[in-house]
Amino acid sequence: MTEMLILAVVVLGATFALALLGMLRQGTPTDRILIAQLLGSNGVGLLLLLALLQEQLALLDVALVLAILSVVVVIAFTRRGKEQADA
Amino acid sequence: MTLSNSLPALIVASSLLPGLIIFFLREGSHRLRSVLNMFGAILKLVLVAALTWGVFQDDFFETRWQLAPGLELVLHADALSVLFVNLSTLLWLVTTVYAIGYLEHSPHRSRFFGFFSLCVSATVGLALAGNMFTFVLFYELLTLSTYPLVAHKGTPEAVRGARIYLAYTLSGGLVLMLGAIWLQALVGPLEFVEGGLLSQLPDELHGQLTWIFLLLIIGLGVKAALVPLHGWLPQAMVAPAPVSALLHAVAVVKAGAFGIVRVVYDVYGIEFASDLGLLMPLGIAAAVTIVYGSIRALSQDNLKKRLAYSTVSQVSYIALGTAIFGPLGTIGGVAHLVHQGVMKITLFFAAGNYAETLGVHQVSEMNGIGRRMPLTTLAFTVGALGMIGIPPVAGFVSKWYLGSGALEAGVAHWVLPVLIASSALNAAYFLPILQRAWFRPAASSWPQENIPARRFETHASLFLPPLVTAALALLFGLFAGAYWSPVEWAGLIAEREYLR
Amino acid sequence: MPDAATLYGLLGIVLAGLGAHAAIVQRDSIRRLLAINVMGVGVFLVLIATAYFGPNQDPDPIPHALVLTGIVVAVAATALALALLRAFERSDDE
Amino acid sequence: MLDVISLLLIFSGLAFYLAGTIGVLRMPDTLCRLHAVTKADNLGLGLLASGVLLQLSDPLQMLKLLLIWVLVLAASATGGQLIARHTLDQKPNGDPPEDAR
Amino acid sequence: MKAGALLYLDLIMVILMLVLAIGALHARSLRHAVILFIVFGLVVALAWARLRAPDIALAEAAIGSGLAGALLLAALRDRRPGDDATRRAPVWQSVAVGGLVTALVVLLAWAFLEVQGGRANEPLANIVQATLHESGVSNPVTAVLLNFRAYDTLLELTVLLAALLGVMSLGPQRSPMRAAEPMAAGLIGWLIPLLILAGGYLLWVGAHAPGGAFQAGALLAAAAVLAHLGGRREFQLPGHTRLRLLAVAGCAVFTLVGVSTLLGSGVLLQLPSDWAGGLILLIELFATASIATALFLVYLGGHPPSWNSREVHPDA
Amino acid sequence: MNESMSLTIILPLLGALLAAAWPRRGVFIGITAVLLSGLAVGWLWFSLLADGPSHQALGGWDPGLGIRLQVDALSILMLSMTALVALAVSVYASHYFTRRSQAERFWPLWLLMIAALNGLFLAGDLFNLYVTLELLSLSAVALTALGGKRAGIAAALRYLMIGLLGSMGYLAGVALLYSAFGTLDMQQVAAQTGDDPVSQAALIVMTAGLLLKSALFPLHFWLPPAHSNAPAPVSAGLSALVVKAGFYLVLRLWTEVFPDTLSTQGVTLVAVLGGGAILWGSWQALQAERLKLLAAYSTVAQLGYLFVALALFMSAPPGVARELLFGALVLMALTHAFAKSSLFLAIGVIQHRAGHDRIAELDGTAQRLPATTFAIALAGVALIGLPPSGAFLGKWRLLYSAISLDQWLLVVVIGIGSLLAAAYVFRVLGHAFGRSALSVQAIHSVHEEWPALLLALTATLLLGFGSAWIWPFLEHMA
Repeated sequence: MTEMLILAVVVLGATFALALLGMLRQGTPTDRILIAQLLGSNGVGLLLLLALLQEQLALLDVALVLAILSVVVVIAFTRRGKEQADA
Repeated sequence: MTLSNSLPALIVASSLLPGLIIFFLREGSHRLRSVLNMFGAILKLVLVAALTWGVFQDDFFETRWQLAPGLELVLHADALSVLFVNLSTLLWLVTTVYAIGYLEHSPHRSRFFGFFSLCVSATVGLALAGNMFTFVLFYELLTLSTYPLVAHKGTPEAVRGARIYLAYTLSGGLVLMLGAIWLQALVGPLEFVEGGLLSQLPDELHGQLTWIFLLLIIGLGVKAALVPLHGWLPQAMVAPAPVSALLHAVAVVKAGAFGIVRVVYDVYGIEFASDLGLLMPLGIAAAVTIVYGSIRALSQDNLKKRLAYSTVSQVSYIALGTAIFGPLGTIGGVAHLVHQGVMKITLFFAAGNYAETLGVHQVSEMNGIGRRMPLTTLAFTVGALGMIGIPPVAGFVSKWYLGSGALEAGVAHWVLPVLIASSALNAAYFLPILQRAWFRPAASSWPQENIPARRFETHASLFLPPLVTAALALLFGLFAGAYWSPVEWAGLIAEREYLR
Repeated sequence: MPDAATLYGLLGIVLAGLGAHAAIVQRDSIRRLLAINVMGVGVFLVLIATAYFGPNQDPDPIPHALVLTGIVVAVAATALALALLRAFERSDDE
Repeated sequence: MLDVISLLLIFSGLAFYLAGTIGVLRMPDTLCRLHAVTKADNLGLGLLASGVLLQLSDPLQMLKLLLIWVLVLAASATGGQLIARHTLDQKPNGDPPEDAR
Repeated sequence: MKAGALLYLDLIMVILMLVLAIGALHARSLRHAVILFIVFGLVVALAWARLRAPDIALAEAAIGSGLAGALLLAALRDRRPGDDATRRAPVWQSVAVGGLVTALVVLLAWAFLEVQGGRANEPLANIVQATLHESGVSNPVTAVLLNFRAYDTLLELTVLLAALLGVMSLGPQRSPMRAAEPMAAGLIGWLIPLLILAGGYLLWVGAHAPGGAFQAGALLAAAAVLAHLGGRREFQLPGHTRLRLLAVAGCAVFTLVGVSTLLGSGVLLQLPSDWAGGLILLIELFATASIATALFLVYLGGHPPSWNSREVHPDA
Repeated sequence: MNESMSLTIILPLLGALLAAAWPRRGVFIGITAVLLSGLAVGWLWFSLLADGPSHQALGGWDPGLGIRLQVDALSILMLSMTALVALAVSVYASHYFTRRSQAERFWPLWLLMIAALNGLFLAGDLFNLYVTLELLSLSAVALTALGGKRAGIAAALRYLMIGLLGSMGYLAGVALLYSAFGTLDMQQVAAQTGDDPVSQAALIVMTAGLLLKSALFPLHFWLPPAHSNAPAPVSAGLSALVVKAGFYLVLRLWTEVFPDTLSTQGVTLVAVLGGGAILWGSWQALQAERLKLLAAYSTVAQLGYLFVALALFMSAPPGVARELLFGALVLMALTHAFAKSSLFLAIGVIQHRAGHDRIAELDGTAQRLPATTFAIALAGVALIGLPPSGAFLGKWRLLYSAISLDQWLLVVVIGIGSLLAAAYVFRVLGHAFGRSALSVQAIHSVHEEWPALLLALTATLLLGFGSAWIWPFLEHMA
């Protein structure tokens, strides 16, 4: 079980890295925010797995907060564009 | 708190406190300021008289105040300091009277008299300093308190002159301080002791001691206006006349000369200094300065400048006397400390009177001035004759002792020519002035006649001080043998220095 | 084979170095601020790495508390810096 | 047994994550990429979370897990919508030149 | 074996952080750099989780990455288009500084490796464990923060207050946002109560599990930021006295607790162990309010109209 | 007994909170809080004299787990310096700010700064020092920007960045120390440091960070703009007190935490940098066209003296001379605090009355503002190191040590520095004697002038003639 979980964590970590690679490659800022969001949900997944692996249920709270706040950042970013477009 | 441990401090405070109060007086409270000034000056005179009497009786006076471990403020009365304190106290009293009259209507008098009092406090502190640290402290304070006096007029020339003065004296102070600190690093806190203490040091330190001596003499030489460190003195002539008088006769220049005497006699000890071979270079520097100053004085048309170069020359007699190994030379040098003071202050008072009363600044404008201002010119004449060394004025006495000292020490072959040359040069630049003043016809009008001649040639507070100091110069010459005369005091000092 | 604490600790030191270098080299204020924050993360990593004793062992709570304090302080400073930057850019208009 | 189901769920979740990520890397334009991301978020995390859920015993924690999933679901849907709108808004002007590499 | 396999994850994270850090520090475009920095914060939060530091992971997610990210993005918005953000030191300087920093890094790394040989800090962790029952809380991090090293935390709140006062003195806030379009408004509408709920939960749970005033305050501040971003018309800050009281309340209650212990026992912040739990909760409660206020006001980038007392002389 | 230690921190903190909550009463709250914390320092004096150096574990937890405050001779002197300077500056500030909005912003931040300073001088915990340092620099930065001018804000921004960089360096060292020694308590750390790589690395980064914060040449570049663009009372606080905090910490770390770690090369480097600071700072001060810039560069130079003294102290062999140098170093730091705060306040008066602080246009100021000019003169005397200031005694000892240790180059540097200092001080005073009377407004209230004068008198007369007790005090209360 533990070994498989570790494998899962490593795979998810690799996915994360891959997504990030995409982010570094992509041109537009919108794409970057998009991938940032993907990374966020990726991170949430990682936290869940780590919570199991390290037997730290507190990491679920972290996942919760991360989930909420990644939305806040997305909104902050898009609102910026809105303001600029209006101005 | 007895008199024996408080009197030196009281003497310093007697001018310091009135000075500090004067700063805060309104410009208009002329009377109160004058009263405070005179009160301080007279009080100081009384205290100094008590001190002198005590020292004469071999009483012990010393104030100690620790500023930091190893750095003690020591005010100590010995024969040499009493001599200098007397000189400065006496001449301060006279100068105060003079300055009150001189500055009657000029602005910023509170500032002026405040710093004036501080300046005298610093000088007296310097005179009473019992160790090198205290000496340096008051040496720097003297610089600080004289700067505003030099800059007092506030004209661009005054500010510039003050800046040059400051540049020289602060650098000198720094060098002196370095020397003093180095010395302290070698031997610890060093008190002034008659005969000095350094001779007991091991031989391997002698090299360092020579360097320290050089530093100390350079530091002191700036104020004493030893060539080539004299550059500030002619520049500082922009100061008001009472300041010049004080600077040249009592405070600054004398402080340097006095310091040289202190260092040679009471730090190194004259014999040790002689052993180290330090006296000869000092003597040569003094001799060069004597001749150089006189030569420069010859070509000055500005009266005050001529007097300034004369000071350069005359003060070095003190250094010269110090550099001559032997009691007679010592007596000559030390006595000249006083003699030059009373004579030079007379000359500056007179010059100030000419400028203040008639607007006369140049020698070439002095034709016939003796008839317009006979009393002032009389005083001037006494001072000038004294400078040349004509008996019975005091200057003759000091020169006599210097000459005899040189003979005694076996250095007559170069000292005597210097003395003779200097006297000749003195005559060459003073006698023409006297001749103009007494024997040439006056010009039709004076450059700027400020004070019209009524009963007297000018205000009493202007012409009385030079008369008093001229009288002193005569008295010191005539009664050189009296027990109260500077020469006798100098003898007392010499006796102690050569006791061992 | 290095353990996690060493790895993250060394990473922290390298990050601190990178941040310090950029903080000195960059001239733009926001970039400097980013650099200083990266430097802070590096230092915090060193602290947390030393508190780590293994995946199933309780760590030392003291560095955790310190880093928590450090994070708040860093945010406060960042906020002040950004406000200063804003005021600076606005003052241009006056 | 529970462990096996749990691991199965987790790894299928991972597969979606991977697919979403590769999608982002390969898709030609922003809107398509957005689509891929939303897939990964919704399904990947959903499966993974349910896998994790099976390992928990405390109902409160389970609730929390559910909340996380719902949150990510809703947020990414809405956020994705915002981004899409934002992208369309910006299209006429093209991308700001400063971001061109 | 187990730890060895996890090392792959660690390696991935390390590389990610390095890449992201370098990207955030040297990306050509400033906005690019800021976004990379936010992602960097995310990875850092994961690293904290990986290193068994959930308190810090929470704080990093909420403050370090979340709020700092929002702040930076807002700052980017203030930027004028013409500002040149790519100016940097000449190459020789960069190389010289690089050399110096490298030397320092090598030195530090050497020292750090030296330390890893034999670490001495376990005893203190043990002391914390042994003393935990006297602290009034069961989460060791909270015990350290609010009891063992409460003085640090008091000062930390004060630092936040100082920053707040500084920001407030620099001018008025940014102009408020326009109302959000329905889509965003809907999202914001249900996120805000969730954030408040989560904040309350973290505050409560802090006594025995990771969480506490800072994380809770950050979430509340995030709620307010969201409301602001949504341009909510009904969103009104309290008047100046109340707002100021709110901002200083955390510090003030903390200080007052300190003063009363000082008067009682002669020792600052010596919490009686019977009361410690309650006092810590009290302090955290007010601290949360102040932190939330401070973080939000700071996000506004200047003082809101309700901050100032009525001026006699108008501000220049 | 030990309450007074906490009170010196808590009272200004409470004052700051009150002033933040009720800005309208700022002046009253501010002056009262400064006064009360000064009284707390006075109380601390009594307990120190009665019980000797002591420390207190805050929260009742043993140091290591908890945080320790400690008081000894050095810290009480620094606290007293802070209390006195803060009081004078506060009185001045209550008249300085003409716009109420500015005044309202000043007081809470000012009190926070004082709380931070007091906390810093009492701290016995390495991490707590980090927090206090940050509190200090954030409040100082906010105060710097208070004027609202573009230059002031730019300077504040730079100041903040530098401060953050410096404290990060410091924190890196703390992290390393904790990882190695498992404690943050200064005494416990001190018991374990040696010449091992950990101690050395920690010492280097911490010192580097603190040198940056205390603006040692060539890391001083941020100081002149910050100190010269802040409002006058703030400049006074920054130059007199805040830069001392960094110096104080370096002193503490070197002498107490890392006594066996410091290498000769490190000491030499700091001595060289200090020498550079003296020359460069003085030279720049001489070139400055504005009074405040002059004063700011003079601070750079004066910090150089302090660091040179520290380096000499570290390299002196144990013995009486070393102890004497330590006292001198403290005395120089104290003198500079009083002199520089006086100078900045006096400049503030001039700036208010003349409308500018350009040196070339100062003619006639002396006539209009005699007390202020006198304050500048006295402060200048202390900056040059002339009698009767405390700096004269300090410099004497400093030169004594330099000569005893055969550091002739330093002797020359100090000498040149003194002359340059004299040059820049008298450049100003020379103008003060100038004739042309400008339209200098008369003083409205004497309160504006006397704080500067009192501070200057403290720097000169009080510290010059009344500081002999410092040496035995430092020795017995260490």
